[in-house]
Amino acid sequence: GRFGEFGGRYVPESLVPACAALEAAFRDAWSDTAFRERLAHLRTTYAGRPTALTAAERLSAELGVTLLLKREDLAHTGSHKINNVLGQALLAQRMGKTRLIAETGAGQHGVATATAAALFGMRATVYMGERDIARQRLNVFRMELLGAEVIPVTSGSRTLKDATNEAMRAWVAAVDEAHFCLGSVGGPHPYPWLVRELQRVIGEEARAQTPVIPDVVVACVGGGSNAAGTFAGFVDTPARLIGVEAAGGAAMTNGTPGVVHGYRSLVLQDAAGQVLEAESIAAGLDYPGVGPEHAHLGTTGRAEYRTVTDDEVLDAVRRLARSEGIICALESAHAVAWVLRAAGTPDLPTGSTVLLTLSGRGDKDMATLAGEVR
Amino acid sequence: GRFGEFGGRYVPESLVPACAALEAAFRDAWSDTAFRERLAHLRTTYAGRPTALTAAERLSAELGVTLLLKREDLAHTGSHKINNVLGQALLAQRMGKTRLIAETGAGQHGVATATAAALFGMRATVYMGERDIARQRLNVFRMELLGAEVIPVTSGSRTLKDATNEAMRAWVAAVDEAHFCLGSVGGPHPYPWLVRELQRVIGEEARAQTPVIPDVVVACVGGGSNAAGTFAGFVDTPARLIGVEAAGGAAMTNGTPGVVHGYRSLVLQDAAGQVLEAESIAAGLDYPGVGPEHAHLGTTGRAEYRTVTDDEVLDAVRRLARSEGIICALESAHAVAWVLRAAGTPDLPTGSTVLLTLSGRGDKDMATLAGEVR
Amino acid sequence: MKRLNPYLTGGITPDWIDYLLAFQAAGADAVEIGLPFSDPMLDGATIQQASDQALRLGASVASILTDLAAARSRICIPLIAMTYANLVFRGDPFTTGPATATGPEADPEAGSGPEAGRSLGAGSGPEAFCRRLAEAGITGLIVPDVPVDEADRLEAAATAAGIDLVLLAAPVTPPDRLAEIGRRSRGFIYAVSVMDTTGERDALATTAAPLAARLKAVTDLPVLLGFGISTPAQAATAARAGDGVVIGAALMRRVLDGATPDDLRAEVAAFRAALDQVDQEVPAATAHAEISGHRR
Amino acid sequence: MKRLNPYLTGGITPDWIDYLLAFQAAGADAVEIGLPFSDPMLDGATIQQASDQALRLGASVASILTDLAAARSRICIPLIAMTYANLVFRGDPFTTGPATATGPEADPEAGSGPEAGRSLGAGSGPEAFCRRLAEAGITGLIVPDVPVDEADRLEAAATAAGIDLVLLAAPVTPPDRLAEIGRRSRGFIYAVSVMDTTGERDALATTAAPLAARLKAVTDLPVLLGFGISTPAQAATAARAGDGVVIGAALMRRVLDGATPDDLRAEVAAFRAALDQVDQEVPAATAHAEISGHRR
Repeated sequence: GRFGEFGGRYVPESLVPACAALEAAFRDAWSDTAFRERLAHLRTTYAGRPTALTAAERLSAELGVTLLLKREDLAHTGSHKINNVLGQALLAQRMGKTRLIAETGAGQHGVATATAAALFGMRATVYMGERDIARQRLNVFRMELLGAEVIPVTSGSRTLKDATNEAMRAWVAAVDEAHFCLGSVGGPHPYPWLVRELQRVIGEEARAQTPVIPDVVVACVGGGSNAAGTFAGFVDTPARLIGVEAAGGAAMTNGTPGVVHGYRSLVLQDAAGQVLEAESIAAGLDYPGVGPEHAHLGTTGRAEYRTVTDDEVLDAVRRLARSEGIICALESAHAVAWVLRAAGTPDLPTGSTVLLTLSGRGDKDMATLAGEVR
Repeated sequence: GRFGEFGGRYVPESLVPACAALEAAFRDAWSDTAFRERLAHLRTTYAGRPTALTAAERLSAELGVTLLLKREDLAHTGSHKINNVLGQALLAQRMGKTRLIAETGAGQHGVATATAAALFGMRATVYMGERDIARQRLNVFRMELLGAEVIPVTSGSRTLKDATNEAMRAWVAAVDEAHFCLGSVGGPHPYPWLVRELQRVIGEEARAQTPVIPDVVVACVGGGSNAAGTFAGFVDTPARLIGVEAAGGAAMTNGTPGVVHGYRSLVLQDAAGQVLEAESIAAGLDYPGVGPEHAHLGTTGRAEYRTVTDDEVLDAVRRLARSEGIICALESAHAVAWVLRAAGTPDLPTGSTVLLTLSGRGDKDMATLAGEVR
Repeated sequence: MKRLNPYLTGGITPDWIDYLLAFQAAGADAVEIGLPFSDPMLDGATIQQASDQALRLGASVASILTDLAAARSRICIPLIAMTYANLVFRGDPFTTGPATATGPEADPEAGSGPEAGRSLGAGSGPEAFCRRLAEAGITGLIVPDVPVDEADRLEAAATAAGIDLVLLAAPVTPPDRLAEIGRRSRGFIYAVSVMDTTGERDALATTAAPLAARLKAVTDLPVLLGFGISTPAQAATAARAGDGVVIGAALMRRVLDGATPDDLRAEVAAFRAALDQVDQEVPAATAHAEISGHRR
Repeated sequence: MKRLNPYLTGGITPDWIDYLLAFQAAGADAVEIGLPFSDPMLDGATIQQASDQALRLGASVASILTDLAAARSRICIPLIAMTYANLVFRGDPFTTGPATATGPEADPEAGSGPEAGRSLGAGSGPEAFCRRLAEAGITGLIVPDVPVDEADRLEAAATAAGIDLVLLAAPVTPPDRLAEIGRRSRGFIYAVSVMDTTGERDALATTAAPLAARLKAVTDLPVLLGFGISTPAQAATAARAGDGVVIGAALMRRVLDGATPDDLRAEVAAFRAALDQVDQEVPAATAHAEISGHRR
């Protein structure tokens, strides 16, 4: 829960016991072989793990680097989010909870939560900003088809930030029966640790799949869960770790220390301490905070963070599609965009081997892309 | 190419040499270890194979049968179609072709073809009926993003039947540089055999993944490629093989012998021999013919064919989503619908073990479902 | 003499027989009668549209043969049917499997019992089809999606009925196959002059003359060029390479656009004149003798 | 005597100080001043709306403290600030990592050099925050998202500045933790009477009285109940269980609806009357002595 000076548990007293119970339950479960085997079984037989590692041969040749893609887009529901929710739903079931509450931005975490709830026969309530609902209708319908209740959030920026506030408020009122199934590596302790542990399967699989330790490991960062999971597999290697943020939502690059959603980290805020609205074409990255572990990795220098613009992201989606036949999510395309820009520069010298986590597939973004790309 | 009295190569003389060359090339490639290894490598590192086998535990408990799902929905591009196109694109490359021509119904084969073309740096032209374009806009945009040219077909029923005619016409005019990347187990010899061989990976994986030989093996049938690939893994076992057709497009059930699209099989046609338009909520099953091997398996009694209605299919999509957290394609839901109806009846007695191939995911169908389910 | 075979979609208009008579009056050597099929794989947009229009107007093999039989006394040139395999093999007996009905519609072509769907019995299959053509006065048959490899049974049925089964050859057809086509075709050989579907083109395909020359080298049958021959000038060029031409889309487009039988007579006459002009260029010694049975 | 602490969002209207004076006139024992935050995790729709309105009108910690300082001579009851951790810890020095600017906006609260973003230096962090509160005449502080585990530094800063850091307890708070809260809270204990956010309710939560009783058993500090106390009758019920009430959403809803300071004075007076009524029910012996510093 604490990563250097970041993290913590800045929640109302009403939630403290639930956070403490969750922490205890996860500690217990995580050291229980039966729990881990059950999770591993679900990952293999249900979620489609291990996901493939794809050598992007044509793009590599064009760029002069060896680009390896960790294919979370192939996981069930279309993104890495399923790794986290399967673990949390198993944990919730173990804790006797009958309901999952979640926030969602792009809708991928909401779909994953609705999926896990259906699988375990639990009720799911997903908070989603009105603005995100409008741009991610496909995912809203998927959630509803899976039996989840999607609650539009009309406050504030009407995106992930306010959906998270609403989900936490809802949790306060339902803490007995509901587990708050948080989607990223933010939130109060134990979430940043718990979610990182559940996502480390990305990095661990990738490390086992790569013949050599890559020179650079890169992933997009909104809250930062796919990056945290990826980095976890390589933090003890000499690989450079690069997180790529949306220029309009770059807490690592433009944030200052602050406390939101229960944790202390770097936060986009104005001079008076009011949290700013992020602005990115990728709904999943429209978030003014960032997981506290990233703040720690960034301030200690172990990981580096870069930003790319919406235009670079759109170009990256198209280029990856045309070169490799893979349509990735707008979120994931941030990592691709950085590789496209940096390859051949001192930031990513020719000849480097790059492991890139493709966090999700782009089906959900077709409506957005249809308006933007051509 | 010949399955009992079905199959053959009923094509214009202009296409005979191309079909013959394709047959020779595939015979050669299929016995070439290097080719098969390259394909296996692509399947593993690119397409996400082997796909998972998921025990549908909640639905099994409700139905009183053991239902195992072969998860082609987890394959790259979202359906089993990728198995076929990766093989055909490799073959086309081996034959020195620089272009792929394809027909598509629901768009899944078109997306798969566009994907393989991007991966191999080939040009792709996809023919798609105007009516299918309207109901599968997501896939149209995916194809275009992948760099394929999507050509609307305005003749006849404006669905898969006429798209196939147009693709074959286009092939006549471009036979030197283009490979006709046919999507199902129809078409002139060698296609029904070639596509079945490329899809048999479904059945072979499933057989290796199931602890015992299932009592029943079931898959949806339009042209019938996912069923053919699945059946191929079990045809030499005592398992009953069940193909499920759309009530409005049931060539096995309501067809008479005929010749369309280069092959002889059972065909929906009127008394005067004019081919009828199929009518199903699933664009991928809106096809009046069926692969000749199915006609053979059906007339010899080795496989049985059933039909389900659009309403049963919509219910099946919802029920699978809510019970197992899996949103399958409308096509695949035909197989699920039959299991829902038959479980506990003499057709599928309580206690049976059923292997069901879930041929694709339902993201492409959300617009259709949003209008129909709730 | 260079042959002119104009093509006419049977039933394209209610008075379609008048177009046939106009073609005859304009000097056609024979007329190809298209029996419209819902899925004409080798036809471009114009012939597809012509077929669709005929089907919408209720045309069927039966109705077209009935119309032809009725007009028989006025027709003195050979007629050649052109259609697709499904109509030729329709009702081909099917020996195994469950019986299924196609529905109770009363159609002169279908048996009406419950067994009608899977097997139409003695009145069905290529044998019956060829017999019916012959009864309607048709002497030739072209089925573009029955290549020589699939032709055995149809060939026997046609021979038995006294119908010439005309085979097609394409620019890509290899030599051994071309020889076989030359050997097995009857009446003439249809040289598909371009690697494309039927339809008008700006210029005669460069593949036309070489294909004709290759065919002339392996057979003594007349070689008629078709596909994409759109103008009298193109027809003349094609005819120099072979023994005549088939004109299809260029004529059907005019019919679809509303041209009258008289208009079409003028059109066909222009093609006739162009071919006659070619005849005058050619020394009499190289012209082929007329094939018996094809002009009566 | 039962305490009445009405809540007022600082800056909710340009004349917000008039509401504060009205609350005082109506007999409030103290007023909680909400320092509006963009992401008020524990607030329901009404207080969120009040905060958003204040922020839209340009309210900030600085502007609110300035307003209070200007009105100081007219205020004779204790003021307690209520806000969220981000505003309390804002500009908390940050020792490692790259420097980043938050932009050149001239804001009275921010340093203006390029180093302003990551560290606001001596004028920032909880120490400076508490000092500034004290300078504006505020004597208490409630920060709902700083539970006791995260409170060490803030506690020290508050003590140093002479500010009472009021801790909150919830129905789910376990006994050992309740005891710690009782021990470490200053001024009073804020009993969160319901497992929910702030906001009006039809009835006092059933969790309110048991929590108050548990708190009374572990501390001698006054126990004030808040959250969902919407009517004078509910306030009276709550006050019977504890030592007083905090009234927030019920008042702010009226302000948002356009009620005047006079209207609010009447509203608060009704709560005062209800509490006074309860006082008369209670034997004098059980009433707590007034806590020094909370009424001046």
